[in-house]
Order: sequence, then C-alpha cells, then structure tokens
Amino acid sequence: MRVAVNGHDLDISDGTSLLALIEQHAGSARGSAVVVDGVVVPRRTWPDYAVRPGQHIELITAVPGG
Amino acid sequence: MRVAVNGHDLDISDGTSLLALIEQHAGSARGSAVVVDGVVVPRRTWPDYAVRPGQHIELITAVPGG
Amino acid sequence: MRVAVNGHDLDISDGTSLLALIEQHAGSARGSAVVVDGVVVPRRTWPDYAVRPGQHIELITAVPGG
Amino acid sequence: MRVAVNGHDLDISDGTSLLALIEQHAGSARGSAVVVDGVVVPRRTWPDYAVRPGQHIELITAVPGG
Amino acid sequence: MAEHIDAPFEIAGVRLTSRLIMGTGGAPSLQVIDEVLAGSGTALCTVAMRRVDPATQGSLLDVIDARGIRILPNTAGCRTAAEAVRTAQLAREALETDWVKLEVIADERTLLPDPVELLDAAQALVADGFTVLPYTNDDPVLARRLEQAGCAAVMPLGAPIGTGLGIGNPHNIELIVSDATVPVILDAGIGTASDAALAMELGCDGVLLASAVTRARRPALMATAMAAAVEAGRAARLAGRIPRRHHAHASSPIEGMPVL
Amino acid sequence: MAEHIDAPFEIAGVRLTSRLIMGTGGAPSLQVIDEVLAGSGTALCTVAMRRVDPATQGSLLDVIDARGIRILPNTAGCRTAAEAVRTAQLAREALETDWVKLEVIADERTLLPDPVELLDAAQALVADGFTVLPYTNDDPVLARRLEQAGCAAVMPLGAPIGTGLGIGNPHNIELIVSDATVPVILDAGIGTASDAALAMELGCDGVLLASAVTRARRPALMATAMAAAVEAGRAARLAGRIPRRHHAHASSPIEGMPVL
Amino acid sequence: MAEHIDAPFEIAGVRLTSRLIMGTGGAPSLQVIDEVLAGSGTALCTVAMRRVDPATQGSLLDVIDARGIRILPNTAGCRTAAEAVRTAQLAREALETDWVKLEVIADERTLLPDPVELLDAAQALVADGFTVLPYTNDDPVLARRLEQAGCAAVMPLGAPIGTGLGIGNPHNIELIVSDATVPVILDAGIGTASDAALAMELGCDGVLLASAVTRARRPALMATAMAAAVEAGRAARLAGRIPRRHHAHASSPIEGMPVL
Amino acid sequence: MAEHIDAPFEIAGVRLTSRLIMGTGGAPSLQVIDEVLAGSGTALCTVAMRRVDPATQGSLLDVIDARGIRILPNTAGCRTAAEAVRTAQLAREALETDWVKLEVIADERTLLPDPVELLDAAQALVADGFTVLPYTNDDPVLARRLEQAGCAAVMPLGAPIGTGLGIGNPHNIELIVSDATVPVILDAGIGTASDAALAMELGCDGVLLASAVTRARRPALMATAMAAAVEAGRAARLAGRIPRRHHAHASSPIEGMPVL
Repeated sequence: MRVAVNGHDLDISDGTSLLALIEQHAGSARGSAVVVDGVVVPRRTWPDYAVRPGQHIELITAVPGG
Repeated sequence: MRVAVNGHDLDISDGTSLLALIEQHAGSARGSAVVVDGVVVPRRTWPDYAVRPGQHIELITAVPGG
Repeated sequence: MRVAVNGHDLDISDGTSLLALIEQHAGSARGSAVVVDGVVVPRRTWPDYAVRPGQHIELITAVPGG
Repeated sequence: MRVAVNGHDLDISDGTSLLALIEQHAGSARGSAVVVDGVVVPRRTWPDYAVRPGQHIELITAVPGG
Repeated sequence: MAEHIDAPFEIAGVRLTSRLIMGTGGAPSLQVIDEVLAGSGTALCTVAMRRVDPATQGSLLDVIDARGIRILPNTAGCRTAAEAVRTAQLAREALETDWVKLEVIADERTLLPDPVELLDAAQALVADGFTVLPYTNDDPVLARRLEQAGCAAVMPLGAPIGTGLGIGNPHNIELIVSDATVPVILDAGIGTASDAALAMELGCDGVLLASAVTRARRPALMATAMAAAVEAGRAARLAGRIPRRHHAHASSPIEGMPVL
Repeated sequence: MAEHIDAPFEIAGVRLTSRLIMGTGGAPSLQVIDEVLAGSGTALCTVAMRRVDPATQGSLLDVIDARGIRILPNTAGCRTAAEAVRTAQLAREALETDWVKLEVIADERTLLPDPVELLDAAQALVADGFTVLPYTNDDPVLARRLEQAGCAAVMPLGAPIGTGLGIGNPHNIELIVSDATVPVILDAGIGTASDAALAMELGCDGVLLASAVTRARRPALMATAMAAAVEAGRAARLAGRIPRRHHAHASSPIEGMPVL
Repeated sequence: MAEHIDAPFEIAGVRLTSRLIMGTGGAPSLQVIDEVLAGSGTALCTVAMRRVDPATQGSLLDVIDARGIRILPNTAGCRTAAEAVRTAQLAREALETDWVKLEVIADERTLLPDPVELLDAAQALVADGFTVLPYTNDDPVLARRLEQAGCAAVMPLGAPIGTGLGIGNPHNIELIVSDATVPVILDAGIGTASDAALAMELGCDGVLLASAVTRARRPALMATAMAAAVEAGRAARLAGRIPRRHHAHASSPIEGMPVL
Repeated sequence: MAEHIDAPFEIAGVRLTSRLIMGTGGAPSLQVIDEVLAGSGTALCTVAMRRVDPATQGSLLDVIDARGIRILPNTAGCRTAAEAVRTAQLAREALETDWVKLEVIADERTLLPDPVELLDAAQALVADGFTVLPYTNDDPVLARRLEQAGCAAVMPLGAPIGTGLGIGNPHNIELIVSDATVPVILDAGIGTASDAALAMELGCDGVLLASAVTRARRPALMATAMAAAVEAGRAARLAGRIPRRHHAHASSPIEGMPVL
C-alpha cells in the first residue's frame, strides 16, 4: 500500500505497524515521535498501530542543534 | 453646589458652565481637555454644558514633558 | 655641462643660474627649496648662483600631504 | 658611637659589625642590602665590616609591592 | 534614510525643517524652555498631559506657538494600553492634533517600554486615526511589528530615559534602520553631541532628546550643540565614511623623499 | 580648553578662525582639495615636502593661498630626528614659515611616532626658532615632555594614521588635556563626524584630519560634516553634559496624572 | 545569583553540575560533538527536532547518554507560538522530558525572538506542564514577563545567534539579573572565553553556547576554554571586583624609599 | 605566543609553571598574601625594595620561599634611570637574583612610565647583566625599542596601575604581540577575570596583576578566578575563535522541519 512518510510517497507491505515503520527509518524507536495525519501518536501504541493506506506520516527525531 | 475637580471637593455657583470652570482653573480653555464622570466632553459643548452637583471633573492640560 | 638633479643626470648650458634651473623644473620659484651637494642654498642667492658641473642638486617643493 | 641608620641617628657600641647591625634591625640578614655612605657593601664582607662613627647607613629589604 | 543631504524630513507626509525633535521636560523654567527651543531650531516638540495646576505661571503653549513649533503630545507615565489610548484621546481633544508620542512603560525604575502593551496601544490608536510615533526599545523585531501596525515612525531608545548613556547597542539600531520604511528616530539615552551624531551616522532620520539639553549646565548652548551634531552626523552618513582599517595608511606620499 | 564658546583659538599667539585643521593628502585632485578646504572652513592646512615633479599639474600653493589659508608644512616620512630637522629647515626656506607639523615615525606599517627621536627633534627645532606642532602618540607623559620642550601645541593620535578607528583610548586624551597648558589637537585616527565631536568633548582644542575627508565617498560633504562636528563637540564640552546614570530619570512629571 | 562559590546550580529544582550549557549544532561530526561535550564538562545540552533522515550515521542520543548529560530539546526554526508548542509536545513524546528551550524567531536573517509569540508560547507551555527555558532578547521587561508567566529560567541573548559579537548591551543584562528570581542564562552571541567570563561577572547563573565552540578551529580546546571561563567569571563575581578608578593607585608602598 | 596549549612558558630560558605573575602589594596581611599566592598558582611574584622597618611582623620572603615561588624585585617608585639602576643593584645584592621588573614612572598621579628614562635604564641594566622585564605603556614602538635593547620580556599596561579599567586599547596590545619575539606580559589595569582572559586572547604570553586580587573583597577567591581566566584566555586564543559576523548564523538545521 502507499503512504506518505516525511513528504515522500512510499510503498509498504500491508499491516506494517508504526513501530516497524519507525525502526525501519530511524534504526530504533528511541528519541523519535510520530504524527499521523496531524495527530501525535503516543509511543506505547506504536506496536499495535497498523498503518493504513494514504496516511500522511511524519517521523521526527532529535538532531544536533541549538 | 459641590463638585470634585481633579480630586478636590469644590463649591461652585449653580449653573456654572464647563467653559467657565475651565477658564477659572486653567486661565484659558486653550490646550485643555475635560473628563466628566469618566466621559470626555467635546470642546464645542463646553459653553452650554452646565456642571451638576456631585460630578467628578478632571481638567487636563499640556505641561512640559518628554 | 652635466649635473644631477633629484637623482637624475642632466645636461644644462654653462652658467645656468639656480633660479633658472628651478623655474625650468618647478614652473616658478615659489614654494621651493634647493640643496646643493648637501647644503641648503638661501633663496635670495639663487639669481646669482651659477650651477657648476657635477653638482648634486635637490629641488624640493610643497605637495599635498598630512 | 653615633651613626645614621635609615635617616635616624643611633647610638651603637664600638666595633659593631654590619652583620650585627642588620640582624638587630631586620631580624635576619636574608633579603637585605646595605649602602654605607652611598656605596653598596657586598654581603660577604658584612661579618668583618666594622661600622665607624658618623657613617650614613641605609638598610634595605624586600617588602610587599608591585 | 533619504540619500540627499537636502532631502526633506517628513513624518506622515508633514515636512519638518529640523531633524532634532525636542522634549520640553526637565527645564527649570519656561524661559529656559524658550531658549532651548530657539537654540535647537526644532520644528516639533513634545508635551505631557497632566491635571491643570492653577499655580502654574505662564503658558507653555504660548511659548511653543510663538516659535511656530508643532506640538507632539506624549503618553508619558501610562502603564497600560488602555491608559495610553485614553491619554492620547484627551491630548487630541486638548491640542487639536492627532499626532501622539506613544509611551507605555513597564515600571518607574527603568521607564522601559512594555512591548506587549505598546503594540496593543499602537494598533488601537492607528485604528482610531492617530498618527502614532511609538517610543520603543531597541528590538528590531518589535520595531518591525510597530511599523506593520501602521505607526508613522519608530523611535527606538539608545539607553533608558535620562541616563545619558548614549547608544548602548548600535548594532540593533543599524538593524532597525536597515529594515524600516518609516522614519527611525533615536529617542532617549542621548547624553552629549557625539551621541546624537552617531545616531545619525547609524542611519537614523532624526533624534529626540530632552534631558541631555534641559538638564545640561548651559541648556541653550547644549541645544545648539545638538542641532549641529545632528547635521554633522547626517552629512557624515551621506558622505560615506572611510572604512575602518587594522593597519595605518599614509596620507603623505611615500615617494619623492629628498636625499638630504 | 578655553571656557568661552567664543574664546579665540590661538596657536603660538596666532589666532585661527577654525578649530579644524586639514591635511591635504589623499585627495584625487587639486579640485577636490579646493572643495574640501572650502567645505571645512579651515584656517590652517598641512603640506608635505617632496622632490619637484615637473609632471605636476597646477599649483597646490595657489589653491591654498586663494582661500587665505595658513600653511603648515609637515615632516611626514622622516624616521630620525636629523631627517626631520633638515626637512623642517627646507620647508622654512621654501614656504617662509617657521611653523612645522613634526612627524618622526618608527616604521611604515604603523606610522606611529618614535618617542625618543620625536622628543630630540622637538628640542632641536625649538632651539632653532621653529614653532613646533608635534604629532605624538596618546602617552600623557610624552605629551608633557613635548610641552616642556617648548612645543606650541601637542597633537596626540586617536588611532594610527588613516585607520579611521576613532579615539582608541579616550582616557589618555583626557589625561593629556587635564595636564596641558598648550593647545591639544587630536591628530590622526578620526573616521567620521562623531569621532571629531568626541575629541572636542574630551577637551581637545582642535582636530586635525585628512583621510577621513579626502578619502570619503563625498569629500566636500564630509568636510562640512567635520566642521559641524567640531563646533558641536566644543559647544557640548562647554555646555556641561549631564552625568551618566545607571538608572532612568523621567523627563515628564510623575505627579498630576489624571484619573481616567 | 547564589552568593556561595559552591552553591549548587539548579533549574526547576534539578541540580546541574556545570553552569555551561552546550548546544550541539554546528559541529562537523558526532565525533566532534562527543569531544566538545567531554571538554565542556556540561550537564545539559540542546538538540533540535527534525524529520528522520535514514542517511544519518550514528546516534546523537547514544553520544549524549554515554556521557550522562541531560537533554534539552529546542524549538529552533519555529516562527509562531503554535508551531513552538507543537514542536515541544513532539519533543516530550520523543525524548520523554518536559524541559524545552523555547525559541520563537521572527525571521531567518536576524534569528531574533518574536516577543509577542514567545510570551504566548511560554504561557501555553507552562499551562501544559512544561519546564520552559525561553531564548529571549535582552529586554529586561520581556524577561520579567517571561518569569511572571512561570518560566523556569530566562535566557537573554548577548548578540544574535552565531555572530560571536559577545554581549552587546551589558547594562541590559545587569538589569535582567537584578530583577530575576529564576536563573538567568546568557544565550547566544558568545564568541570567545572572555565573553563567557563577562556574562558571569554581570551576574548570570550560566551560559549557553554552541557555535563559539563547535565552529572554532579546535572545538575541543575551545570547550575547555569556555568551561574555565565560566568558572573564572563566576568566581570573580563572588570575589567582588575592585572599583574602576579614574586615577592610578600604587600597589607598592610610597614610603620607605631608600636615599641612594 | 607559543601555538601549543602545553608549550612551556619561559622567560630568559627559565620555565615557569604558571602564566599568571602576581604582585604582592595591596594585601592587608602576610596571611592574605600567602592565600593569594596559593590560590593563583603563580610561579613568579614581585616585591618592592624599601628601608628596613623594625616594626614589621613576619617575613615576606619566608612566605614566598615556602611556596617555592621565584622572586621578581621591582623598582617601583623610581623616577629616573639612575634611581632605577641603583635600586636594581640593591635588589640583586639583597635577593641574589639578576631579574628585575623595571619601573620608571613619570609622576605619582598617573604612575605612567617615562619612556625616555625607561629605555635608558633598560639599556644600562642589560649592559650590567640583568634580566630586565620592563613595565611599559602600550606604545608598540617603545615596546620594540625595549626588546631591541635586550629586555627579556615586554610588559605593556592595559590601563594605569590600580585603576581596574581593563585593557584600554586592545589594538595596541595586538600590535605589540604581532611584533614581539620575547614574551609579552599584560601588566597593570586588570580589574576582573574577563580582562585577564582578554589579554591572553589578544596573544599575550602572560598576565601580571596585584590590586585586582589583593584589593578584591575576597582575595583568595579572586586569585583562583584569575588563574582560571588566564588558562581560559590562552586556550581560547589557541583554539581559534569564530569570526565576528554582522548577521546571524543558525546553529540548528534549517532543513527537515516537520510539517505539523
């Protein structure tokens, strides 16, 4: 199915969990946050949260700054 | 009758107009403004404005400053 | 005859006076001074001062500065 | 006999050595220098140097400063 | 800032014949105020609005009018937008002008402007048809917000009122000038003539001061000093100063030294 | 510094109608020199002594004379007392003046004066009947020694020649002024008008500058700026500036606020 | 500022073992960040929140955690209160901390804070339970408003971010310190060690910097310099500096000179 | 200045373990001197030479020796080269060292060095085998002359002795450093830690101070502050500070902002 991750369209397998998506992109879930269609998704729900087609997902993490 | 002018109680004769009150205090009406019971009284109405007992009157003028 | 003027060898006609030399180089004698073989030559003596062969002559004048 | 030490007249017993004079004034000879009648007296000669009447003696030492 | 030495100085379309704006506070007498206004050559001066005091001798307005100087009432002493707006309305009624020097201070100790109340007051007064000249701090962002709110000029401080500390942060004044499309008037903090000249060299369009002149030992003489300094600073700005160099640069020729 | 605004400015008993002394170096043409001299209103200007160059167009002296300006020859480029004395003697012969701006520099990189050679040269020139105006550093002790040597003025630098860095050490200039009984002329380092005003506020009797004007983008305009700045700074000095305060001081009355 | 040299440094009741707070931006590599964190001895460092970039090598958080340093996420790049609040909430979710360095800038050119948006964001975040450390300008009034809004510290700038211009207006920093009852952290503008020492001498409780260290020629060495400077400045503040005197004051005895 | 952080600090071939040189004047007691020497970590301290005072309690030399600190006698109070030379000779006899801090002051009010007498004294003492460390003004030319005369270091002032005004003219100190091939020690004028750090950032090899520590409210604490400041300033110099920029430069990434 297709979703938008950080502004880029992406094909992912059906039933992918948010946790899997994050680990795939960020290496680990540590230090990351997720916004799906404008809503912050609490960390504890990531394992069971199944990504649905067409969702806009923002994956955010800590980078050097300030 | 008694009125309050700039915070001081004052006896003035009945029927005193605002214009008279101002000229008596400020010498002239030029450069002055008046607030009666919290309302700014337009300059053009001063001659016909009869002060009433118990009114709180603020007479304001320009002084050196700034 | 040959003389050195401000570091350049120069042929001038015998009997040339300092005054003539100065006027020829500086246009006028005003604002100029002359050193011949290391000695300052007073202005009043320039008309009668006959330049001699081999002399080293410095012609100095005022220029923009300071 | 009388000598002048640092500007003050002083009675000292005959035959007093410079070393004795210094130790008496400065506590110890360490860090001190002596000028007698305008001449610096080398440290090694102090033990045998007998002060003579009327000499002007400057005893100098290190003090807090700079 | 206008790039011609003889470019007129205008605020809200009104041409002023001097870039020095005078405050009238701090002088010992009306006589001194008169001398100071004369010496400064100013075309605009501020007044405060206060309760009528029957004991007052002489008329400030007569002194100002006699010299043909435009009046700029201020809202000195106001601590909230509401007070400032009300005071501006009284001044308009009293002096028949819609110009106002907007001051909204946060406390009596620093007399520094309160940025939030100041911006609120500016917006309200502009909406009410006033020509607003706000006394502000030296924050380039607040200056921009005030201009966006429709103020006719921005008047950043050099230092707190009456301190005479000069221009504490020239870099901020430069930033304000580089951004502004309305006149920038350096207001408050000026202590002496070189401070006023520097303000103009930084690109300000004018200078507003009071204490530096009215509280000087010889006020009238200081007024002439400030007038000359504003002219000097403006001319220097337009003339294009030489760059600062780390090493010396001879002003007499190196060549042509005589051999003596 | 004389405590009357209209006290005449005199060096060695000669009254000068301007406290701004102009150097003539650094200008692109005689035409610009003429405009600068006119704009500055100066009564005294410096020239350097160099070998006659037949290629030179026009006469510097004619330009200066036409404006009735007194000439002050300098010894720019000299590195020893002997060179400076010899150059001064040539200038006296050439220009029929015994005034000299004495420069004895230590190197071409800093153009800073050599204190020992400078003092030697000053003593020799005074003994030879010259009116000596020495260009010196900002050391109050050297300035005093030069005055004791009989110099007619002392001319400390604000910063190295041509740098435009302004007055690097105002404290030293104040010390020199507080000691001196001859005129103190701030010489070198001025970059813009506020620097010149500051020099006068510190108590200097005059300012000497060249590059700040001749190398400005618009020299004639900068000359007028400097003239105004010197006047402004002098007036401010005499007017007695307000003290610097750490805390604000209101210039509008605290009392009499209306209750609105 | 605490008047004991060994008084602990606390923000919101959390004790920090160093008064130097490090930004992690501007370094060429994680390796340099690690060296800088080590050299600075910091106990608190900032990070920014950005989209995950799969290309990133190594883990910033691992580096920070390995040194036992607390994380302070910032809202760098946010232009409105709404953006800043949202970013702070994401940071809380990502990093499991309710501390935030609040930045709300007005534009990319000056990176100066927007006073109105900043105050709004501070109020909203305090209400939402955050421990707010706002990056603010040097306006004493805005600093007071931020403290009144419940911020855990105020972090005024010395100069705009990354300029290295030092502390442009020390007088304002002194005013902020004299008023504040929460820690004052000098944030932004530091260029070199003496700037950091000065910040502490003015009474700041700590210093936050990034570019001055991460962009120095030798970052790790500059980190140690800053650590020493913060210590030096704090000790000097507590030791009570000598007054500035206009005239000299001998440090060797005047009396007892020998007659030689 | 040596370009390695661990490059040894040497004067006349003698390695010193600290770049902070302490004066011992101005302290209320020997006890405070001892605490100050300990806190500063200094390896070299100055003393003055005066007439023996039988009333004196305790031995300064014992205090200094107990800490293994080298002694640097000064010629404080001398007004002529002859007095200074004589005083140096006495110090050599008394303290068995040929090192001397050469001071030849012009007057008691400014305590500024007399350039001519100072240079004469330096030449005489070098000829007599002394290791001469002259206290000089901030004139780069005089500093060069002193080095040419064979001095082992040059010690320019930041400001007059005991004023605590800091470094009045950093540009001159930079010029001295850029020229010198012997150590440059900033001597006199330091008021607080940031001044000492700045001296090192300008490229000085060391700092000499007394009053700033001995007359501070808490001398021992200020001594530690100065020691840290000298280290900080030196490290910052060697680390290569960031350039001063007119405009801001972000320290957090511009890219990768999430869309929220």
